[in-house]
Amino acid sequence: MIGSAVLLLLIVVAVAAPWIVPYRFDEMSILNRLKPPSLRNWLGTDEFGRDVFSRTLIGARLSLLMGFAATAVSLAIGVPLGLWAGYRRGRVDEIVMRSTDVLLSFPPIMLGLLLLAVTPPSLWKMIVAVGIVYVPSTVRLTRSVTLDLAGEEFVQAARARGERTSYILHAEILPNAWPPIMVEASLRVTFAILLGAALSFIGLGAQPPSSDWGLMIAEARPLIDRAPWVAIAPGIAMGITVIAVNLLGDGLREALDPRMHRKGG
Amino acid sequence: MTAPLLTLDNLTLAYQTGRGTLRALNSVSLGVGAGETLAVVGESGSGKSSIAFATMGLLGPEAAISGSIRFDGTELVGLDEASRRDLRGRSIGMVFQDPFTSLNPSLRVGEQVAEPLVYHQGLTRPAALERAIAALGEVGLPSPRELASAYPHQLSGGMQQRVLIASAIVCDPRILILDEPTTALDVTVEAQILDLLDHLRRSRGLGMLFITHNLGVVNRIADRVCVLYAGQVVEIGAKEAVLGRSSHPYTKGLLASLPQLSAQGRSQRIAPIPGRFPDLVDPPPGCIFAPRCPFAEEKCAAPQALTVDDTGSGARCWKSGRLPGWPQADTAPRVAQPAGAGEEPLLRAEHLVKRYRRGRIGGGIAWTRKFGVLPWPEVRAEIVNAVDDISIDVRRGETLGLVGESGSGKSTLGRTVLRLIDPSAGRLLFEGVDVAAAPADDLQDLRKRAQIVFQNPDSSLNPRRKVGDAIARAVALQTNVPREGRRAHVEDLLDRVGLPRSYYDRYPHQLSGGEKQRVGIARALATGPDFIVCDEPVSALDVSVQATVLNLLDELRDDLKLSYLFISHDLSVVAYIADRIAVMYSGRICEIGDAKDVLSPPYHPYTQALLSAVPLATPGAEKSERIRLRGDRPPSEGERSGCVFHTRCPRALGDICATTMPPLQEPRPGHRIACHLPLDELMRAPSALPAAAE
Amino acid sequence: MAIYVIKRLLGIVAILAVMSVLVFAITQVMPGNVANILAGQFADDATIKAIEHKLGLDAPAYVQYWRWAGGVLSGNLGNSIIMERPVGPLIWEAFKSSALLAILAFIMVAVFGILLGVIAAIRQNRFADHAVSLFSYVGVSVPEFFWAIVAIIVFARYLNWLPSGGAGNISQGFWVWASHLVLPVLTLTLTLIAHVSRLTRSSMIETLRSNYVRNARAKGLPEKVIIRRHALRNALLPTITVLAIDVGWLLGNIVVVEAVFSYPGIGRLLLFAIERHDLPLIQAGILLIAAVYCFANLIADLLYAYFNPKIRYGHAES
Amino acid sequence: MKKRIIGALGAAAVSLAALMAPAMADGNLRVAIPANLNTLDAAKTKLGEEYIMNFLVFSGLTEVDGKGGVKPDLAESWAKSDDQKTWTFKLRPGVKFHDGRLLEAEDVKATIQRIQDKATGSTARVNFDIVESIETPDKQTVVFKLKIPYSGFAELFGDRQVRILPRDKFDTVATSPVGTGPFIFKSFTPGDRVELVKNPDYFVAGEPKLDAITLRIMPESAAQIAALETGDIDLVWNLPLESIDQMKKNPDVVVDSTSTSTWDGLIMNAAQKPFDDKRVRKAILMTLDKPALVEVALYGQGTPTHTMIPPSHPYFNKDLPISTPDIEGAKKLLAEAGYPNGFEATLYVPVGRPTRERLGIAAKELLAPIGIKVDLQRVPWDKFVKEIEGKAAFYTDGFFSRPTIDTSIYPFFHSTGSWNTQLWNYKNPEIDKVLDDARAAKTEEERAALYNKFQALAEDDPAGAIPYVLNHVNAYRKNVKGFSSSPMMWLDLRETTIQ
Repeated sequence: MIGSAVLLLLIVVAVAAPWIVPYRFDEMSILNRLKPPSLRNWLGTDEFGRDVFSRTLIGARLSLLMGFAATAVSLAIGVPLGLWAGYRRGRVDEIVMRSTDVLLSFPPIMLGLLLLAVTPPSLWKMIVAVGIVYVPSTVRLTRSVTLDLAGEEFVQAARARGERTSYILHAEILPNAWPPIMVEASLRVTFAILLGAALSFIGLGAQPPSSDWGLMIAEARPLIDRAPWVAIAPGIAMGITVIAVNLLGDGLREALDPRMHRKGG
Repeated sequence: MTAPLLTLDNLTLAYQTGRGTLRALNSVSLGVGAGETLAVVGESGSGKSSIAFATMGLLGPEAAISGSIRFDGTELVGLDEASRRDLRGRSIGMVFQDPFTSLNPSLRVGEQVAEPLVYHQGLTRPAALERAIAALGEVGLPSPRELASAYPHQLSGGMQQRVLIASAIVCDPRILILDEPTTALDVTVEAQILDLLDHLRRSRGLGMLFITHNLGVVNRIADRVCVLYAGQVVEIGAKEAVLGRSSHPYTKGLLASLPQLSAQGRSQRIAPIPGRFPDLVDPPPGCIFAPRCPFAEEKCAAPQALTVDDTGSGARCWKSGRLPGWPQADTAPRVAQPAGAGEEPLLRAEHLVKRYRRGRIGGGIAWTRKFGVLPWPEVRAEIVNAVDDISIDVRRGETLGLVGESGSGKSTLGRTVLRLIDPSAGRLLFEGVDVAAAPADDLQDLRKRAQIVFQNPDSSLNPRRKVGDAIARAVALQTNVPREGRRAHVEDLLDRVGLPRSYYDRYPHQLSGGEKQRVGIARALATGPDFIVCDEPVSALDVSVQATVLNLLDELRDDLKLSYLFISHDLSVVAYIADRIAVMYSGRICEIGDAKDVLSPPYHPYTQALLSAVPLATPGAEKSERIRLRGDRPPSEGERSGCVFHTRCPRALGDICATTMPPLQEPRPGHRIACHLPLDELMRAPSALPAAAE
Repeated sequence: MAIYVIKRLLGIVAILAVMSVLVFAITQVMPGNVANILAGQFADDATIKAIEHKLGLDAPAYVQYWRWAGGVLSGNLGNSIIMERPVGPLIWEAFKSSALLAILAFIMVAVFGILLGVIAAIRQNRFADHAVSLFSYVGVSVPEFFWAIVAIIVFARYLNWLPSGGAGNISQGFWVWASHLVLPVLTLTLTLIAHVSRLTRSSMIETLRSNYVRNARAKGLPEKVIIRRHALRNALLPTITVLAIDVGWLLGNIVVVEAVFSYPGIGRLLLFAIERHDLPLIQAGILLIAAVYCFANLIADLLYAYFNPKIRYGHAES
Repeated sequence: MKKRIIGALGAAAVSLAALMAPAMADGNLRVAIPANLNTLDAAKTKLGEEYIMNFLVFSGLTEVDGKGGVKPDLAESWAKSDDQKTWTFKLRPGVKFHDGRLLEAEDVKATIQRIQDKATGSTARVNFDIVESIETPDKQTVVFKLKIPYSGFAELFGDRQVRILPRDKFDTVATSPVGTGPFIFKSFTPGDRVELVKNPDYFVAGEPKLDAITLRIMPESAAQIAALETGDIDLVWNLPLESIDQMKKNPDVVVDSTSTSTWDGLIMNAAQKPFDDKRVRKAILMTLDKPALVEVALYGQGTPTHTMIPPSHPYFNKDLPISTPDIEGAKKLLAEAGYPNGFEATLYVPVGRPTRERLGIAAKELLAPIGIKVDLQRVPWDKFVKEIEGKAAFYTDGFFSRPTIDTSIYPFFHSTGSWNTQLWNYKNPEIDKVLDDARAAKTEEERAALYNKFQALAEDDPAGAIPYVLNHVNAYRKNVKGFSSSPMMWLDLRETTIQ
C-alpha cells in the first residue's frame, strides 16, 4: 500500500506544516525574489520572494483539506438522501432522482463556477460548493447500493421483526453500503482536489496570498519562463497527492471488493 | 467394458494458500470409455469440478497438477497450449453448470454453436451455420433455423442448456464433460435434458464424464459412479453397486441423508452425517472420513487405500463389505400432527393477489401527465400475476408445504402473507384479524408472531453484525426479556438450534452454510413466533447438511407447537416435512391436500409430471415410465383466461383448458384439484411414485 | 424504442427548463449586476438606474425571467447585454469551435482509452499493464491547466513546433488550422484518457473471467478470437456509459483549456459572461452545454441499447 | 480636390507597391491583445483593448499626444471665446464615413448628446457635464457653450470614448462599427479576433500604410510570447511587465517602452477612520519605498512619482524629492494621531489587475514595521466596482492616462470632483483653489506653477499613496517599422509598415 503510506506522510506533513516549514508561507522578501532553488530556499522563491517550499507544504494542507472536507460535505448530504430515496422508492425517489438529473446536467466546473459566483470566494465556501457539485453522484451511488441491499434477506428479516425504517437504514443498510461508498469517495477526494485547484486557477477559489496549489500555479503562469520552479513545485506536489489518493482508492477497492471478500470469507 | 478413452491416473491438484498447501484433488484415478457415462458425485468442496477443469486444461497457472490425464493415448498434463486447444471442443466437449451466463449475451445462438467448426474443421461460416442448425435440431430445439438467429436471453434456461450442449457436440467429440448441467434447471426441465443426454450418448457413442451432487440424477444417467470426498475417490463402481450396495460409509451416509419421496418416508426422521467437512489445507491424517464416520475405529487412523476389484469397483475403506447399514436417527420418532380441521386456522389467505407491472414492447403508449403538467408517454404495462387469487389456510401446529418451480410465485406468496410485500387485493387473516391492508405501524403483533427463515445463508445474515447481536435485536424488540437477561436468552436459543454458545460473538463469515441457516432459525425463533415461513430453507445446502436442518425444523415445530409455511422447489423435501402440500404453478394453486393424498392419485396433471420427473436415487427407479412436459414456459399474460398449465399439459383437453377457468374438484375432504379432466379420468392415473419407493 | 426516445427528449426539455430557472435564480443573487459593469467605475446611482431601466432590469424577477423564457420559446435567445449582439450566432460560433475541439478530443479519448485499456487487461500485471497504469495515473493526477502550460512551454516556446494558442482559420491552409488544435486536444485527451482506459481494463478483465469466455475457451477457440469476438463486445458496453460521463468532464475541462490556449470557444465565452453577469449569454451557454451533455447521455443509452441485444430484442423491463 | 487626387494617387501607389512586392503583399499586421472586447461602441468602451479599436476605426475632433499637446483631427481648426466658455469647431471638409456618407456637424452633436445620456453609460459623460448647449450653424461647424470657463475643452475631444459616430447608425455601432478612422471594421469573432482592413478613403493622404490589421485575443502571456517569438503575430500590445526582460534578449524582437500617466495607488478613504487623519495617510506614504514598489509591482517598468503627473511631464515638480522610507518618522506621526501601536486594516485589491494586486501584497509587507497589520482581501472586479470603490476604507486602485492634465487631476482631487467622492472623499481647500485657478489660467507658465504647487500640497496632505506611474510597453518583430508606443496606450498604426 504505497498509496496509503504516501498519503499518511502527506497528511502528517500537512498537519505539521506550520511548524516544520522554514519560512512563513506569506513571508515576503522583495530582494530575494524569483531565486532558483538553493540551500536557502529549497524550491526557490516566487515573485514576492516567498519561499516556494514552505508555500507548497502549506498548500498541501489546503489541498487535502479541500479534498477531504468537500468529500465529507458531499457524503453528509448525499448519503442520507440516497439511502432515503433508495429505500423508500416511489415519489420521494422520483423527486430526488430528477433533482440529481438537473444537477448532473451541469458539467462539474460550471456548477462550481455558478455557485461560487454567488458569494465572494473563500476556502470554506469553495469546500461547500465543490461538495455540492459531488452530491448528485453520491446520491446516485448510495441509492443504487441501497436498492440492492434493500432486497437482501437480512433487511427483510429486520422488517419481519418489526424494525423502524430509520433503524434499518442506519444499522442494517448503511454499514454494508459503506465499502462501495468509501471507494467512490476516495476517488472523489481526487476530483475535489483537482476541481478546487481549477476553480482557484480561474480565480474563483482560494484568494491571495493563500498558497493553494491551483492559485500558486495560476500566479506563477506569467513567470513560467523566468521562474519555472514556482509553477512546477505545486504541480508536482498536486500530482503526488492525487496519485497517492488514487492508489489508496484502488487499494480500498481491492480490499473491499465484495467478490474478494466472499472468497476470503 | 471397452478400453477407457479418458484416463485419470493419480491426479493431484494443489494450490498454495496463505495457510499452506490446499490439495483440491488427491490421487484421483478414473477412466471413461466410449459410450459410457461415469458420474462423479460429491458435495461442495469435494473437488469434483476441478476434475473437469483439469481435464479441459482450463485451470489457471496457480494450480499445480501432478499425475496423468490421458486421452486416447495422448498425455494431457504438460501438453502445450496449442495442442490442448486443438483437443478442446474438437475431441473433448464440455457443458457448464450455468446456462444463463455461459452463453455470450451479444452473439447469436447459431454463431456460438457454429464457431468451433470454423476453427477446428476450417468450415466457412455459412457451412458451419448449416451444421450448427442441424445440431440445434439434434438437441431437440424446435424450429432450429429461426432459433439460430436468436440471442441467448430470448431463450429459456432449458433451451439455453440445449444450445450449450449443441455447441459442445457440434464437432463430434468423443468425450463430453458435463459439470452439473441440470442443477440450475427446474426438475421438469432437468428430466428433459437428462433424456436428451442419454439419447446423445446412445446415438453417438459418446463417453460422458458427468459431474453432479445429485444422487437421483446419478441414478438416472450413469453407468458407473465415482464418489468423491474431500478430493479423494472414496468409492467407485457400477451404479447398481454403489447406489444399491454401497460399501463406503460416506456413500451410505449420503444415501441415508436423502429425504424419501414416499408417503411412508415421513414416518421416520432422516439420519444425517454428523460433523463438518474437513479442512483441505490440514486434512485428518488417516481416513479422511474417519472423524465423521459412525463406524470408525482405531485402524481408521491410518491412511486408507482404494482397492479396486476386477469389475472396476472398490472403496477406500478397510472395512468395506463388512459394514452394517447407516444407523437410524437417534432422535425421537416423528409425531403425527393432529388434523385440527375444525378449528379456526392460524393464518388464512382469501383470494390473495399480488400483481406487478412490467413494461412491454409493443404494448402501445398511454399519455399521462408528469408532475401534473408535462405530457409523458408511458408504455402500457403488462401485469404480472405473481400471486393470482390464492386462498390457503395454515392450521395451528401444522406444516403446509408449498411446492413449485422457479417463477411460480411461491416466494412472493410467502412474503405476502407476512406483509413483507403488500398484497394487491384479497384478505389476509391472522387469527381472524384481517391484516391485508393494515398500516405498517399496526403490524407489531404480526411481526412478533409470524417470522421467516430465508433460503440464502449468505444473504440472510448482516455480514457486519455479530451472530448474537442479530438475534438479540429481535429479542429486544419483540419480547419483554430484560436487557441483562438477553444474552442468556440468546444463548438458550443457540442451544436450541444446536449451535455452541460461543457463536454469539462470531461474524457470519466465520460460519458454514448450515450453521448460518441455524442462526437464521434462531433469529426467527427469537420473537417467540407461532408461525414461520420457511422460504427454501435447505435449497442452498449440501445433502448431508440439509438433513440436519430439516430435522431441526421438524423438532422445533413439535417442541414449540409452531406452524410452518414450508416453501420449496424440491418435492422430496416437501413430501418429507409437510403435513399438507400445496402445488403452485404460475401464481395459482393447482392442487392442495394432505401430503399422502397429493402424493397419490388422483393427481393434477402437473403434480403427476412433477412427481414423475423427480430423479430418485434408488436403482431401478430410473426405468419407470415418465411423463414429459412440453416446453418450459407458462402462458403469457394475455393467455391466462383458462388453466395456466394448459400450454404444457400432456393431458390437455383442448380449447376449454385455454379459455375456461378449471373447476375445483374435491376427491377427498380437503384435497382439491383444479382441473377440467373428470375426476374418474384423473383417478385412472397410475401412481407416479416408482414401485421401488412405495 | 420510439417511446423511450420521446420520453427522454421530454425529460431533457424538463431538465433544461428547471435548469434555466436555477441559473436565473443564481444570477439574481450574484453580487453586482450587469448595469454596474456597463456603467463602469464611479458611475452614480442615477446612471445605473437609467441603464437598468433601459435594459428592463428594474422589473420584478419573474417578469424578467418570463421575458427571457418567452423569447426563447419563440426562438429568440435574446441579446448579449454586454456585447449588444444576438446571443444565438455568438453562441453558435463559439460552440462550433468548441465542438471541433471536443469531438477530436473525444475521438482520441475513446480510441486510445479503449485501446490502452484492452492492452492493459490482456497483459494484466505485466509490463504493458503497469506502463498504461502509470501513464494514466500521471495524466489524471495533474490538473489540465498545468499540462496546458507545460505543453505551451515545451511545444510552442522551446521546440517551436506548434502555435501556442488561438484558433486557426481553414483559409490559412490545413496545417495552420490543424496545428492550432493539436495542443488543446492533447491536453484534453491526456486528462481524460485514464478514466476510459482504467474502466475498459477492469470491464475487460471482468469479461475475461466470465463464464461465457470460459465456455469459449472450452470450445477450443484461439485466444485472439476469444478476445475479439467474445470479450471485447461485452466489455465495451459499460465503456459507452463512461464515455458519456466523459463528455461532461470534457465540457468542464474545456473551459480551463480554452482559457489557457486562448481558444475562442463556448467555455471562454461562458466565463466571460459569468464574470460580467450577462444573463442571456450565461443562460444560453449553460443550457447549450447541458443540452449537449443530456444528448450525449441519451445517445450513449441508445447505443448501449443497440449493442446490447438484451435490450434490443428483449422483453422490456421497467 | 487636390488632396483627394493626391490621396488617390498615394493609395494607388501603395497598392501598386503591394502588387509588385510579394513579400509585402500580405500587409496584415497581427497584434496580440490580452482580453476580449466587451463592446465596439466607442462611447461605452472601458478597456484598453477596446480603446485600440476606437483609434483605428474612429476619429475624434482632436488628437492628443499624451504629453500635453493637442492636434487637429476631424476638426480642422477651433476657436474659443475669451471667457473660455464658447468653443467653435470647424470640421475638415469631405471626410467620409466608411459607409460612404459625408461627415456632418449634426453627427458631432448627436454623438456628444448620446454620451451625455446617462442610459448610454459612457464614462466620458462627466466631462461633458460642463456643456450648456451644442449648436450646429452649418454642416461644418459645431459650437459648444459651456457652463464654466474651461481651458482644456479641445483636449476632451481627443479622449477615448469621444469618437464621432454616424448619427444614423447608433443602433448597430456595437456590432458593426462605422467610423471615419484609418481602418474599416471587417469582422469580430468574440474571444478570438477582430479583423480590420485599410480605409482607402482615409482623410490623411498616404495613410494608413498597412492593408489590414488582425487583433488576436490571447489571454495567456506565455501564449502571446510564444506566438511573437515564432512570428505567429507581429506585435504584442501591453506586453506583460514580467516578460519584458525575457523579450529584450530576443534579437528578432523590439521592446518599446514609454512612460505614461497611468497610475496605481493605495486609496485611503478620508471619510473613514483611521484615514480621516491626514497624519495617518502621511505616515503610510512615508513608509512606502517607491522605487522598491516599482520593482515589485512593475518589474521596474515604471517611474516613482508624487502624484499622477508623470516625471516626464513638463508640469512635474522637480524640486520636490521622491519620498524615501522614514519608519521612525512614520511611527511618530502615527503615535501623534493616536495609534502608537499601529492598527489593523483590511486592504482590498481587485482581482485581475496584477499590478494593483502586487502593490497591495507589497504594501502589506511594507506597512508591517510601523505596526499596521494588513488583512488582504481580493475582490472580483464587478464587486470591487460596486462595493469597494468609494465605500471601503483602504484599497488599491488605478487609472489610465487621461487626455489632459486637468482631467487627470481635477475629478480626483477637487472636493467637487466627480470621482473624488467615489474614491477617497478628499478635501483640501488649498488644492481646490489651485485646481480651479489652473483651469482658468491663460498661460502655460502660470499653469505649470499652479500644478507644481498642487504637487507640493498633495505630498504634504496626501489623499492616498501614488507610488508610481506605469510604463506602457509593446513588443514587436523587427520587420515592423514606423511604430512607437503611445503614452495613452492606444495603437497608432497609421504610419506603420511591415517589411
